[in-house]
Amino acid sequence: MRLASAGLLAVAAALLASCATPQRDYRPDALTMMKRDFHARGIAKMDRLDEDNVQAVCNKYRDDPPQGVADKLQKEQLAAIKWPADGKLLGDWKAGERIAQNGRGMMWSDKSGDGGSCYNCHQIGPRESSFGTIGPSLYQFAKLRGYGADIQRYAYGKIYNAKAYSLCSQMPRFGHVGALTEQQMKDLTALLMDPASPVNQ
Amino acid sequence: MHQTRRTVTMGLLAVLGAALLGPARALAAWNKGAFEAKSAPDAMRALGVSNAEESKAIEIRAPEIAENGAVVPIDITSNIPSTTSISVFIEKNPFPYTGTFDFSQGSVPYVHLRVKIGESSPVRVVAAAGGKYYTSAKEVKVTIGGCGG
Amino acid sequence: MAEPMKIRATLQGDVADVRVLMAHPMETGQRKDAAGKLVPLHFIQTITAQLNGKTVFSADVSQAVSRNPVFAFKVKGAKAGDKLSITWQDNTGDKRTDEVVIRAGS
Amino acid sequence: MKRALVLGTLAVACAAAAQTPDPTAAEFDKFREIMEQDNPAELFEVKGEELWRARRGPKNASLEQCDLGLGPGVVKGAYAQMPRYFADADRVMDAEARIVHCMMTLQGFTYAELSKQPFSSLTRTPEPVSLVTYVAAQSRGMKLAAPQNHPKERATYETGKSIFFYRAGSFDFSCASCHGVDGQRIRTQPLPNFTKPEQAIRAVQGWPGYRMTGGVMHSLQWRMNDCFRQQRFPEPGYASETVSALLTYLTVNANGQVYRGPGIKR
Repeated sequence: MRLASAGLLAVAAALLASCATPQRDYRPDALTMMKRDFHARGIAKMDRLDEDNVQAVCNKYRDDPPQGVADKLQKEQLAAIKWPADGKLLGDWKAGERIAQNGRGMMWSDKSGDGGSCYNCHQIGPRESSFGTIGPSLYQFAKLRGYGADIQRYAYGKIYNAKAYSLCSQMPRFGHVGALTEQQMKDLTALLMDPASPVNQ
Repeated sequence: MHQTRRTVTMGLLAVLGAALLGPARALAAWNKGAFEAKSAPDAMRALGVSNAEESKAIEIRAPEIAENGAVVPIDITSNIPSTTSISVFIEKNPFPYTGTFDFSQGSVPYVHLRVKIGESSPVRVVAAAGGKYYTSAKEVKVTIGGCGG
Repeated sequence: MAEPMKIRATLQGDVADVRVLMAHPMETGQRKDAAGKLVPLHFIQTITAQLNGKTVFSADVSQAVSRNPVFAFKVKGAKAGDKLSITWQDNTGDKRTDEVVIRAGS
Repeated sequence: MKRALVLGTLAVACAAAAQTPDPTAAEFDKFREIMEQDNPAELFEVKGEELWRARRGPKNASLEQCDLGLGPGVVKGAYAQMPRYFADADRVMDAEARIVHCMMTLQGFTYAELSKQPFSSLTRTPEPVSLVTYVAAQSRGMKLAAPQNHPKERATYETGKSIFFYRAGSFDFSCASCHGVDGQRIRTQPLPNFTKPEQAIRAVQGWPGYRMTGGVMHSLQWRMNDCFRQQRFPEPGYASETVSALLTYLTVNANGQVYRGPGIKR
């Protein structure tokens, strides 16, 4: 009798404990562990483990930050975009296609930024059937949205810094982190925007 | 007793048969000329294959789209009576002739193999049976894959 | 040095279903190593299978066969307990023979 | 009657088609089975077993006294019950981390030697890779049951989960960027959602795996390393707690599902 009730109490206590303990945040443990266990290799230095202000907010809110927080940061990211000094946003779509196909860049096995990895996540040109689906289809990008200056600017800006438009987007900030050069981003913009690009056929 | 004798006789017949059909291919040297040919027709010429007749009796089982061109599985069965060998040509490979499988000395005309295919290509099979050649082909597409796995 | 093959030979009626895995790099002569040097051609050229010492299947193959080759074929007139051996030889003259006992089918 | 049958068959066929909207993936699956039937991974299983029994290292000992969590020398079923907490190391270890630990403690190898080139190349398969292939094969057909009894096992799961969702690096990627949503793919490669139990099995299934690309044997240690590479992170230490923690999160999510043994990967 006594034993049984002691057992019950123990169970109740355990239940209480599990309910009452607020979900502990293990992110600090994770970061401590990673900083101890990782090492720099090639171009991938240890500072890559540190969150910047955008990553910190997205991590904290699991990619769903409060509107106000997101708006403020998005504005900052947008303001930091360096637009081409010559005012031209369109390069060579053929070069853009090559950059879109190239999945290399910024890995410890790479020397620098290199490709845009675009086909990893997006459908783009009609002739490449091996495309990913993490991002939306970009096939007929300008044909559907228009060829105007505002759309050009959006395309270039999105490639430069996707977080300026959607704070916790899964798309990298190619210009912001220096993974692609201005010319490469112009070429990619042309791939999406040039009326002669197969994307718009 | 009966059984043994029959086996011996059949064995003898097989040997005789092989001798009659010309030199057993297994004894021939690895055909360097055919293996180094840069096109399937050239390779076939080097092998002495001519007038191959299209045949539905050769079954080729291979993926329509290969997950990885480095390892493409192929199953080949010849339903042509008295098939003695099967040769495989991956037409778009730099050296199309991939191999010959000889069944004449005691195996069923079936083989499973895995091959490298550099780009989308027909896989052509030539079966030798009764001194004649039969052929069939199947297209295998090779695509760029993902990064994971 | 050649490493052992893994051979399975299972009876289905009087036909032995033979499946073999071979450890071999099957170098095409077109691949570059880490230092950018071409790795020389190195591949299996001939394969023979013997049932109780008598050749029953043979093949000549090229470097287009995948690395660590896999083959399957069917040998006629086999019994449980028969010995099946497989030999390969490559273009460098290296060779390897392994043998299994044919198992009754399930 | 016959017509009903035909209609029934059609209905089934359509249902199947609806479930696999991607014909490419269906084609891959069909031939994946054929590939699994004769898997060169078996060559490494055999080599791993030889290595397990051989007296090696400065201490000239075999690994037959290695405790994989079910007692010294018990290999059967051990892989399906890892990662787990090991008191002698006071940490949670995945199978390969444990094998490395045994090679150090029983055979006298050093971590520096074992971690120098820990992953397979075209010309070399490291011994722990063959060993873990052998060990994994001894859990073929068993249900995954990575334990969550010890407090450190539970804490390690939570830490692993946090690592899984941690976005950082040049491209702002976390593991979840690719593996946190249903039904996506990179190029033609389907991306399982590892946060869901029925898909988490795909993090474990088929590993260690014979990789068709390059024709080499790779373990989960390699897989995690290569994910971090593509995540644009710096490199995690071989057999480190970070890797074990991530594997704990993935394996526990897949607990209860049947492990089919070493596999074959694209």
